[in-house]
Amino acid sequence: MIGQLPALQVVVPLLAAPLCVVLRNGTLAWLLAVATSWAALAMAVVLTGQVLAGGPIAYAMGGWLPPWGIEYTIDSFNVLILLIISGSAAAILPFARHSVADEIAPEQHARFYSAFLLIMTGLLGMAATGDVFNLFVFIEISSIATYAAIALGRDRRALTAAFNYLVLGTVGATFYLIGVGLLYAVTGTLNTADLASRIAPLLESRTVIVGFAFISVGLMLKVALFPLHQWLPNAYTYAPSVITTFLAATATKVALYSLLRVAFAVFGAGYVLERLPTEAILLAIAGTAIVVASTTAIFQKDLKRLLAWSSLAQVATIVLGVGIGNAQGLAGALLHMFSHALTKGALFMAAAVFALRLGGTSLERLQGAGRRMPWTSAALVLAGLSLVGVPLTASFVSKWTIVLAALERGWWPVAGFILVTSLLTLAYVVRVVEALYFRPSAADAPAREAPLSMLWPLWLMVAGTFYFGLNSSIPMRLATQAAALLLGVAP
Amino acid sequence: MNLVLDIALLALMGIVAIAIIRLRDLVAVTMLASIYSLLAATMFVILDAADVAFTEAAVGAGISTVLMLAALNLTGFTEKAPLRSAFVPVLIVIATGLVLGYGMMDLPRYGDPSAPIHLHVAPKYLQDTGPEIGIPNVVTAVLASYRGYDTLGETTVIFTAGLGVTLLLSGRRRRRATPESSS
Amino acid sequence: MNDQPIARILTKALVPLVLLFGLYVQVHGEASAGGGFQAGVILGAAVILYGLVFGLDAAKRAVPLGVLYPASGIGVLIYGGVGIASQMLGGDYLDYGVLAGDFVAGQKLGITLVEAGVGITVASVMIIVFLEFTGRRDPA
Amino acid sequence: MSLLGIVNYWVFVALMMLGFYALIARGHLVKKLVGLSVFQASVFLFYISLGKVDGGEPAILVDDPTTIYSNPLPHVLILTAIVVGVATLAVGLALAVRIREAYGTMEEDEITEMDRTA
Amino acid sequence: MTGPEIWLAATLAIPLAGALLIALSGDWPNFRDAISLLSATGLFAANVMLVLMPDHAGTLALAPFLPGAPLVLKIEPLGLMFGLLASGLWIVTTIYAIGYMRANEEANQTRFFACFALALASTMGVAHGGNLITLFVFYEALSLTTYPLVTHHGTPEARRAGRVYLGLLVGSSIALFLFALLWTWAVAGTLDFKPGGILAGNASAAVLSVLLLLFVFGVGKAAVMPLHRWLPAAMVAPAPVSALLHAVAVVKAGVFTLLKIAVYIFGLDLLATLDARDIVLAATGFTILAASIVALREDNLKRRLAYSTVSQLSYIVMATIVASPFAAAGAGAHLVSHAFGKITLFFCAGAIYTAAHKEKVSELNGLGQRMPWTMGAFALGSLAVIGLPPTAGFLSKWTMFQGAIAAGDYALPIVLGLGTLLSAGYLLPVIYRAFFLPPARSGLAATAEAPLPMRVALLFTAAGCIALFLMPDLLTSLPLEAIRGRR
Repeated sequence: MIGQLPALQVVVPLLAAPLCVVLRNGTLAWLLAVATSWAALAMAVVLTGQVLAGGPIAYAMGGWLPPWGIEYTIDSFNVLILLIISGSAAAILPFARHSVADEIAPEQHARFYSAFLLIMTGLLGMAATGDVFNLFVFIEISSIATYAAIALGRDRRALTAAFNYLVLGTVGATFYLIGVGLLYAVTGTLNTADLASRIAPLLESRTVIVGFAFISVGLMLKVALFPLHQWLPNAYTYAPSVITTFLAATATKVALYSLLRVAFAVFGAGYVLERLPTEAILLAIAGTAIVVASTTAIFQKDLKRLLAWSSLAQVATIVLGVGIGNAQGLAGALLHMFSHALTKGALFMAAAVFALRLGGTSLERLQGAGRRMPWTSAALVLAGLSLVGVPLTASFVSKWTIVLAALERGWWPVAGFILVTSLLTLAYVVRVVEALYFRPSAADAPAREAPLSMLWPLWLMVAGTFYFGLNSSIPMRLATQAAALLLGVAP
Repeated sequence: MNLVLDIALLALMGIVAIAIIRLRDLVAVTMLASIYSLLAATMFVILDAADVAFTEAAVGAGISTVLMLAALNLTGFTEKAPLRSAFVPVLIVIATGLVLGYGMMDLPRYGDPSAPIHLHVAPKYLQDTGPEIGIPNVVTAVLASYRGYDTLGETTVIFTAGLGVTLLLSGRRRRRATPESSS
Repeated sequence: MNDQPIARILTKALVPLVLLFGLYVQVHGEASAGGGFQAGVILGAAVILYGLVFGLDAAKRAVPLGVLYPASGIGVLIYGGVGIASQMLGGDYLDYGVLAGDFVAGQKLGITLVEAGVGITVASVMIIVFLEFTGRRDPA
Repeated sequence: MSLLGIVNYWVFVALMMLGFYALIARGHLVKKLVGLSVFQASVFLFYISLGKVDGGEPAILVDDPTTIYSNPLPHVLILTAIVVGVATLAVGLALAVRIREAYGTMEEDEITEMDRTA
Repeated sequence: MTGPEIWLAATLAIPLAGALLIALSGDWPNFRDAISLLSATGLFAANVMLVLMPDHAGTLALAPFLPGAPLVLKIEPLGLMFGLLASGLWIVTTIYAIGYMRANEEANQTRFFACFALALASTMGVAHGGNLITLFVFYEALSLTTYPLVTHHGTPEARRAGRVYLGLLVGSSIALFLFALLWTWAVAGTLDFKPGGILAGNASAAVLSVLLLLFVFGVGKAAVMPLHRWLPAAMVAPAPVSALLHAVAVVKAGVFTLLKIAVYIFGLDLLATLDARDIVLAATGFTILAASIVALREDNLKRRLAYSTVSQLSYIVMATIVASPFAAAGAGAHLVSHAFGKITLFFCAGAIYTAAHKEKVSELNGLGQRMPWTMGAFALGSLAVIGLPPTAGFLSKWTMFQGAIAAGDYALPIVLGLGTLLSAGYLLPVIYRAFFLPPARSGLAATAEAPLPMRVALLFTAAGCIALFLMPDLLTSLPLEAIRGRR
């Protein structure tokens, strides 16, 4: 059965989703979802072990060999993404119960968990697939479920946020589809590896260049890379807390993964980094995005919105790592995906707890919560430190790697830029800390610590950021291998 | 060659699309959208894509129209005159169109039997569907078997849509919490 | 429309025909244009037509939402279940060849099953979506 | 003449862009969704036209070995894409209905204004 | 685990466990304060045990951290000196703090003592950090754990001060220190502390000069102008914080870091060849004089002491950068002697605030009669900071002075002389006012000495200033051992 894992990794949550609807009972659906996410995590861990021991695994869906059938390829790059997705889900689903009970109408619970599993399925499929059209299908599974899930937020602005995301997201997906069509037209294949070999002699073709451009823009809309980020802040702010947490930990990163996969695996590092002005474009975009998004975050009055803007800046940091264009930078970018998933997951979990206990996440409501909800507040602060990139946290390791990559290329201004801009992060984290601990709370403020079922996943995430800050060997190994794989050099 | 028919159909589609943009009576727009789908379906037939034509007609002209009318029934039938300047969208659209048009200049000629897509992958489906799958409709064979996994995804998408619509519309209408004053 | 006798009679005659046509498209998709998806749409359309003419309540009595919701999931489960079954029988996921003794027979069986799954999901989702939209009253 | 073989692709591009324009320039939510449908339908047209072979037949196998079939793969892809499109449309319309209930309007400008002053 | 490993681990484990217990024991103040005292004593004992380890040898690997850059603790003479100093004074400060916090009825005392313990744990990491990355990690931790202590009162003023504090310390350390550290790693391929340094032969003189500047200004805790603003800002904190952290642990962590970098990253021989030294000498010279002048004009007692600290820190940096073994040993010695002098002064300032509610120098007239013990200790502390016998300050300044002359450097002696005059100028008037001017009419009548724990503490450290004068070997033996590279 071990050999079947690549398919089961995606199919198990895919089938659990309709099962939730069939079960109808919210509690049963929740139990099923939790079990599914843990099973998915277990599978991802086993796959990681296999990949680390024996290299990439190929799996032919339906037994049809590529390029005729759809192929799954699991290697050190996407196993990292699979870990991120299933790990986040495994921590968030147990956590979700109280928050969902508070925010979602009871008769919708089973459907809500079904939608959650569908988002997860879509993301896992995007990560696992080795077929560019199949990627489109899974993008849409996760997207459509996401649109509906975002709209379930209590504020009416959740609806408009979801609608805007639907429009922009569909434009992105359609652009991607156009790009795939162009590539298909000149090669006749949809399999990533096959596409790579058949596209090699055609790289100067106008069709291929434009195809690459459309794929990139389409996926960048999903990544929410500046200036295509407009949908994200409202979507993260108004979506149900659990959905925000899961999306923030995974969604944009998986989209970025897809972009990197297509760019490097199909077009090749030489084409992307040398033939096209990719480095300059990425550095310019990412640099602007980091400054704009971090500065905007400083002035936000709501914790979730602040964190949403921060996500934009962090994703831009990942892109910056890619833009440095060497193996070290790419490895740093992948590590940062991993560490940021842990960090943002923890931060939005804490925000979800505050939403539950305080009825909202505006900084004003958070005032004085440090005393009344000490565990949640402490977790928020610790995860905030990881966001800044303080040593001993996972983000420090990833930022360190990215800065070293810049120095390796002799780009010390870029190195300095990354360091200086992390101070902007410090500025908004300090604002949150001040609200929690150093401002008086309202007289009638409710005072209850979160239930244990929410605290342990939250602290698990926090512990994760510190564990991987102290011992980064496993993610480091995966990221270094994956970077070598993408750049086409032997690890 | 169906050149004349092609040109006539495409010209009609263009006219319908422009009318969709310009008209503000949304019932008319819905009908035009439905006509656009029917014209597209006709094109699909000309292009030998019978299954696609069938589906486009059923979905585009049928289901979509019913859904839109149902939605409009709940929301009202006219659009307000646009207030905003259309300058930026026009710019984006023209730029996108030009880039896309540029990219299409290196495509194989329309109908060219020696185009790469007719020489790679697809021939295997045409040759082997008979012996391997044993059914005459190659589209079904590819859809359900060779790329059956895509179709599982497609079915999941449909399920997701049903789920999403139910999530959004089935609950009793609750009064939404007023927006938090602080945020 | 409830008081239009002609429409009612026509519909009464039409709905079974449409249903029949839908079933034909479902089972005959292997040989000609059409398949589970198209069949599902047609089946759904038949119910929608019925609902439009005889009223939503009648349609809901004929196919209650309580049945439709699980049905929409069961279609996916059938499709995915065929994949699991082929894994159980030693093949890769969705490898229909192992489902029956003979490879080609297995393929045919698999395709028939998954098309049935598609049809069930599509038909039930079409009806669900229609009922959800029309069941929502215009805001007072 | 290769240019003539390209022109019809350009026509598809023009159609796509008309739909794209309705999507991004128009303020009414339903109108946007109609634009989206037109945009996508035109992309489908482009895909299907790629699969056409001169003198081809639909890919339903017949016993005559000299038959030329059009390429079935784009058809399969587009069948999936059409389904995805209608799924998106359904969810989008449901959202539009809910927005209308919550805001009393479906004009993007008015909604933006209401959110800004909220 | 071997003996050294156990005691190295204890230096972190004791204060961390203390912090945890303190956080959990918030409802029982006596229990909480007992734990504070117990951890302080335990920590000092652990550091004493480290000094007793044969050959001062031993390492403890904490975590793999980054490939090639693990977190390591290591016994090393300079670290022993700093560790002993900080942990020893923690005992005294805890006694003092218990008195202070209770007498002033401060809120959030549990958070206060927990963060205090965390700050000490960080200080121990800085002291015993076995390579530069470990040192950096704990250096950052020290900034973060002391931030809640600075912002303790939660007033708008305290929040503003906290932002300045964190902004300057973390800002400089990330933008400059970390940058220099990464650069060092990039050129040297290691961050280990090695006698003789790791940079020699790995980088051009220009790069080394840039690195030196990045380090000197990046280590913001050394408070070389213009990065000194955080220190006066930190004075909004309660007095025990100012005393232990902003006269000893935090500021000394800065100069200690620079000392370690000079000795083990650059190596004194390489350092002596760098042109950028002149810029640092100029900046520190300027800091000494400018800060002294500001202190002269500052009426708020704690802020006056803070500016005095700014100027004294620059002596240490300057003596380090002179890069002669003897001057560097003097730098190490001054690190200790100034700690004793300045902590005494801050203890006194806190006692004055507690007993008389006075914060300004101009309000202290006649206080000597009311609080003779406190003001007597203040006088002794002042002598130590100015550098007059019979206090340890005299010895350490003298060592720096001689070391600089021996190295043929005359800038330091001149600045040292001027600075000494200025420091007399801002400290002696305080004593003069207290003992020789009549009290203002608005009564000191009800004023008595501060509570006993506070008095015990400040007398103890004042006595320390004299004791170290009588046992000069205690001041210089460990720094000399480090610089001569025994082992």
